[in-house]
Amino acid sequence: MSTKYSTYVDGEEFAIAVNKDGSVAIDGETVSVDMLHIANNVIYSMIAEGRSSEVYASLEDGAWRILLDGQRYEVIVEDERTKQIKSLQRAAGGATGDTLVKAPMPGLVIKVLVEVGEHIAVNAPLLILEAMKMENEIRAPREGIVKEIRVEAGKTVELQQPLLILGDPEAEKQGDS
Amino acid sequence: MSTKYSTYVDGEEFAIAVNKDGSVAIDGETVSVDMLHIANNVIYSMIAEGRSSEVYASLEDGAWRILLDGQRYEVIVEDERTKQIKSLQRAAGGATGDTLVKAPMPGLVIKVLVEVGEHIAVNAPLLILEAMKMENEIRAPREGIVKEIRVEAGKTVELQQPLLILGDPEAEKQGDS
Amino acid sequence: MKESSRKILVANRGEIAVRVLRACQELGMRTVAVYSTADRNALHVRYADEAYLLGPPPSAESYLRKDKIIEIAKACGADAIHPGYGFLAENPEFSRAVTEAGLVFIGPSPESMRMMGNKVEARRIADEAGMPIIPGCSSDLTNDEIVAFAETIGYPVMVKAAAGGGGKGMRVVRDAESLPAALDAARRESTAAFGDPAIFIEKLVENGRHIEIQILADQHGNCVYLGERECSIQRRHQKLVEESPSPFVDEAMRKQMGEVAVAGAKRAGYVNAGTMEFLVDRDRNFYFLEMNTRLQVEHPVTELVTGVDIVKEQIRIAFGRRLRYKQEDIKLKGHAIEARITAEDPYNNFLPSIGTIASLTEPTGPGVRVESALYEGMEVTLHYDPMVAKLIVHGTNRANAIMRLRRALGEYRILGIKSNIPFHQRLVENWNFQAGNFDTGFLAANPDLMDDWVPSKRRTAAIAATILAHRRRQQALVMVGGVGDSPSQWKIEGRRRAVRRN
Amino acid sequence: MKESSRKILVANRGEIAVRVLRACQELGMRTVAVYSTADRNALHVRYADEAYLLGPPPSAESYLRKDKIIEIAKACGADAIHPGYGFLAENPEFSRAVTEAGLVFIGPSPESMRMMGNKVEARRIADEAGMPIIPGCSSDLTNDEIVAFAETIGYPVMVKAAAGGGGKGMRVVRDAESLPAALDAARRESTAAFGDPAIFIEKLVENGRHIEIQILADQHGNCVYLGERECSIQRRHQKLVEESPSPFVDEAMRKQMGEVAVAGAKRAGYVNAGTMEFLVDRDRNFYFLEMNTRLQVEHPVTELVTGVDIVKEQIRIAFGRRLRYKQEDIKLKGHAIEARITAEDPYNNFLPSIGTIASLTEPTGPGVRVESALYEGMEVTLHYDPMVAKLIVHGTNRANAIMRLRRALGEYRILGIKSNIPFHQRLVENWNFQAGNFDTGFLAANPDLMDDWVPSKRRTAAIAATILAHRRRQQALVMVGGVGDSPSQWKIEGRRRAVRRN
Repeated sequence: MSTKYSTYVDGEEFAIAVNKDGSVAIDGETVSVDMLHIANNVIYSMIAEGRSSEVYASLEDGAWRILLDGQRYEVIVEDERTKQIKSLQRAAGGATGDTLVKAPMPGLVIKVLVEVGEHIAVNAPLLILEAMKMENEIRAPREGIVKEIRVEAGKTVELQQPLLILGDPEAEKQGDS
Repeated sequence: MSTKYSTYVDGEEFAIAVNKDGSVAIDGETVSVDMLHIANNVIYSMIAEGRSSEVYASLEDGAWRILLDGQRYEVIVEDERTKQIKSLQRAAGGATGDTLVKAPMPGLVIKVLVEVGEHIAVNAPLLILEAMKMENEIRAPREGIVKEIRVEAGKTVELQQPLLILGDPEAEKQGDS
Repeated sequence: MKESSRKILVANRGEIAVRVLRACQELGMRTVAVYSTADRNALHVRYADEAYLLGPPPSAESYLRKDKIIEIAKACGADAIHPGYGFLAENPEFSRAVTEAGLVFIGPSPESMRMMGNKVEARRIADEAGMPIIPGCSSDLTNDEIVAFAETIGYPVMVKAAAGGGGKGMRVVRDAESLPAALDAARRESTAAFGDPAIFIEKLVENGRHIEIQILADQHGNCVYLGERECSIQRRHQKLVEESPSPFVDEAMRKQMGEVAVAGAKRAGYVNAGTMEFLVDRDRNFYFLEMNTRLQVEHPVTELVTGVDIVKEQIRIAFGRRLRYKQEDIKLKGHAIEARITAEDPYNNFLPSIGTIASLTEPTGPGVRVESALYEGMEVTLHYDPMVAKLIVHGTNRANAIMRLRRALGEYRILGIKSNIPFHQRLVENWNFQAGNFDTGFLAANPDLMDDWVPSKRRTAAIAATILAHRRRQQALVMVGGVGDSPSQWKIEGRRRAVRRN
Repeated sequence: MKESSRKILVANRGEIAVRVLRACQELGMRTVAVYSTADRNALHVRYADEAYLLGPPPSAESYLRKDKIIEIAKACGADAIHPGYGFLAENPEFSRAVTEAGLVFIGPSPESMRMMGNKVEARRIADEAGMPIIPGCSSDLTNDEIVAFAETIGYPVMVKAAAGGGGKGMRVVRDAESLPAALDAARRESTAAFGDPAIFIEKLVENGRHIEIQILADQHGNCVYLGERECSIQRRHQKLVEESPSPFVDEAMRKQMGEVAVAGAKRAGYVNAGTMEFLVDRDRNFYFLEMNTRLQVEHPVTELVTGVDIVKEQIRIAFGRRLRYKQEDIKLKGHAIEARITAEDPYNNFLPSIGTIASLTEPTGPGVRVESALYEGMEVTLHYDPMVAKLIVHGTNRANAIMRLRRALGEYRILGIKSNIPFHQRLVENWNFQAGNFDTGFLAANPDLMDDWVPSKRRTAAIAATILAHRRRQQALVMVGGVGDSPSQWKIEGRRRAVRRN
């Protein structure tokens, strides 16, 4: 018996089964894995088929932050049941396609560069936030439609304060149709 | 109001009062002290009358181990009540003058160099312990009379296993008289 | 007075304060730190022999409090003040006030600082000293006058703040339409950063390299140059990587640049450590840009190739000692590269990242030097500059240094904040960087260096995370409740959807 | 074959395994670690690209398993094996077996290793090559024969193990009465350490200095010396501090020693990195002691003053490349000192200390290099050598290097075990050490360096501990129960009583 997971690394999906003997099957290939905790709650050493990796791992907001050789990866691990529930929910519709853009740092909103209803591309500038005496552009994490803007120029914002909401362009189209 | 302590640093005694306002009186002199915890349960920063010190502190076996500029200090802090009880107990007699010498590492006892009843000086070699393929002399932490030997040549010992007991030479004399 | 009985106050914070404190300690001198309440636990406070509170976190109420710093220095019996870089390092009034208080200021005189610190006046002196300069205007023009001047030199132009450095206020403008807005923004930034709205414009030298010459001058008229630093890897006019020697400079050019730098310093009556910045075009013509009248962030690369401890020399010079080096003693050995480590997210437009350092492992071993303000448990806040550390490597040649930098970056582990280490890791793999083919437009021309990329270890990350998730699931009786109970369900959804579309 | 596609297996552990892995990584080579179960979490395992288990903790079942190491190397496709120092580094059968398995051994040939590895035979070769040697006997004598030989050379004599090094088995004997017991003890130690009871004696040169010459020789007949290392600061014949250059050696003596070292290496047909150890008497006469046919613990001091990366050169040489340096390229710049950091209690007769590393802060900044196997959470056990790290500093001259070492030692924080850092701190304050006045008898003549001392910060320690105890008392409702409930009441009593008597 094994437990099956769908694992998303920065978006890319892997089908992984963890076997009773501790080995792992990834996309069909079985890999022996020896994973030990080292220190500090976050540092692990993993040896998989002889390949040695120092892994820094922490679970934040439902996603695993993995640091390997100084590179950061965001990993979401879903088991079968969670996956099924989500897929059912998605079939039933719902605002799951919305993305809330939050302030990555406290600062002063200098200018808002978009309007509600605007269709913007990924990486498009959304607003300018001044912090550390520098003007920083906040960009779109994904393509989408600006559904709501919650701040205005001249206002200060706190860390993680919601700035605006990006809606799914396809969902919008469906809603319009 | 202040709380009074007798503090022994590697033997040397300091009379210290901690005042309500957080300042400290040491041997009569008042010192303003700002002490903050930094990290890791053991790291502190202390600024006393402008003098800044990074302090690593942990409480082990009733003694504070303090690391300052890489130097280690053993500090025993006694409050008034504890001190009184101990002094009463000492007046009533008791084996408080005995020192238990324990194995500082696991190893093999190669040779015992002293006999029961022997009066030995501080730093006198007590026995030879082999560990890490080297022969190590275990020396007397203080002057004293060998009261009891708990190991013999050829035996292996565990870390912290009692090796022998050193008695107080003066106490012995009193006992004899 | 015996040097070892001297006491030095360091009027700064962060890695540079620690750097200067170490130099003082190695000279046997006693040390004094000053700090804002945000820095009570900072390394420089714990490192110094004495530490005194300046005030609340904002710089204007702490590290820029000239009066309070001098008052503390006098009260604790300090002999001298080292200003580090930034804050009061290029403030002539501070230099003067320190001296008038009977203390030694470890830096240039207020006169030469004022002269060379103002970019416009410095251009005039450089011109007089025979250095080539780029056409530009003075800093007392109105916006309309600047727009008119721009027509006479032609576009593109560079907008600059007359005071200060660090890229603040700088902007490239390519047409007349954009100029007025850029001038406004630059004045805003310059006012916020330096309390001075004065700006000016210069003709933009495109695809130039930023190369600078380190000089040391004593009070007895001796002045040497310590070779050059290549600082062209910049983002928004902020240096990210510096090296020495420059892969673009040969022995003859080094000598030529070094000699005009020394000539300029002498003309300004300059004493102590300083840097002449040049813009070098593709044909190896070099133009004076500005002088930094202080220690530079990137001074360690020069130290590693010359063997000269610039901070110790600064202190010796300030106490009236003669330079220990003649020009012929200065030989560059090997190659050094510095990577500035900032609390910024390279995958998200270099936005500053804040948080508590949960775990820290700094690289070490052969040829690696770390200058850092980081420690486990440290709070990285928005009060000060996001540069939290510097990684500097030294190798027998440039290729060895790059491979060593690559190795050291792979060892660096900072948990709790996002850092720009992944950016540096991509940079060292870039063939043009490896070949030395770059100028100040390099990052703008290679935006992929700052994008998300597909690193090679996704599969490893997937296995590691899955095993940890599996263990957590085994431990917990009930794992996930209903959907939507996680605070970042939206984010997770967004990420997964982003994939599906690919 | 392109160097960057090569794969190297490092048959070692601890700081030296990490050192070698870093060199491979900087050469762009892939890396393989091997480990015992005690080292599953060790830095070298986590640092390498691949890692394979050798066996249980005892060296004989893990790091000395020649067969298993070669089997792993072949199975994973490694091209070469680097043995580090210790373990199999000076084992001619291993060198031979590696070569016979079709792999490259990064070290000398089995023939020259055997020749120079046996101290008695090495003395013969040195003698033939014209090097001065100390009178001594061969290693095939019985105890009685050795006693008789001792009469012919006179006391004091030095007892030595024919195999191996590191001070194991070495003893000074001052009279005929003590000799038999010393011979027995030396044979016991040598058997335990090297599996070989063969010992011999030499006339003791008293108050000698231990000075050694680093050489590098390629497969094409080129051989250079990289200056000397001063290694006289020893305790029980184990080096504690090494430096380069030696304060005792001038240019002429360096050249003379270097040239005989190269002559000896050439006579032995020696290839790769090696060290000729000499004993130098007060009149600057030097005598060949032995050759180490491997990388030395103290190689970094030579790297810092010459700029040569000895480990990278070892690898290049093993793959048949020519030496990149001619003798005239080798120039000593500045001064370097290494302090070996061991898990030993200097206040308690240097007894090994074990435990878990609770907190670790390594020194950094200008001129500081740390080679370390330590990490937070590490278990320091008795299975292997107590040397856990090395602190190496580089300064413009010896005085600067000492001040820098002093600064770096003050920054070093290891919690969870006792280390010999306080010993080093006392040493750098010692005037005779500072003046360069010492020989191998220095520590024996200055036992105060290893005693408890009265450091200057007792008062600070008292205040800190009292405040912490006070806070703990405030937090707890009931603090101390009756007397005697603390496990170490005896120790506490003993300590307090010790005071009262003063």
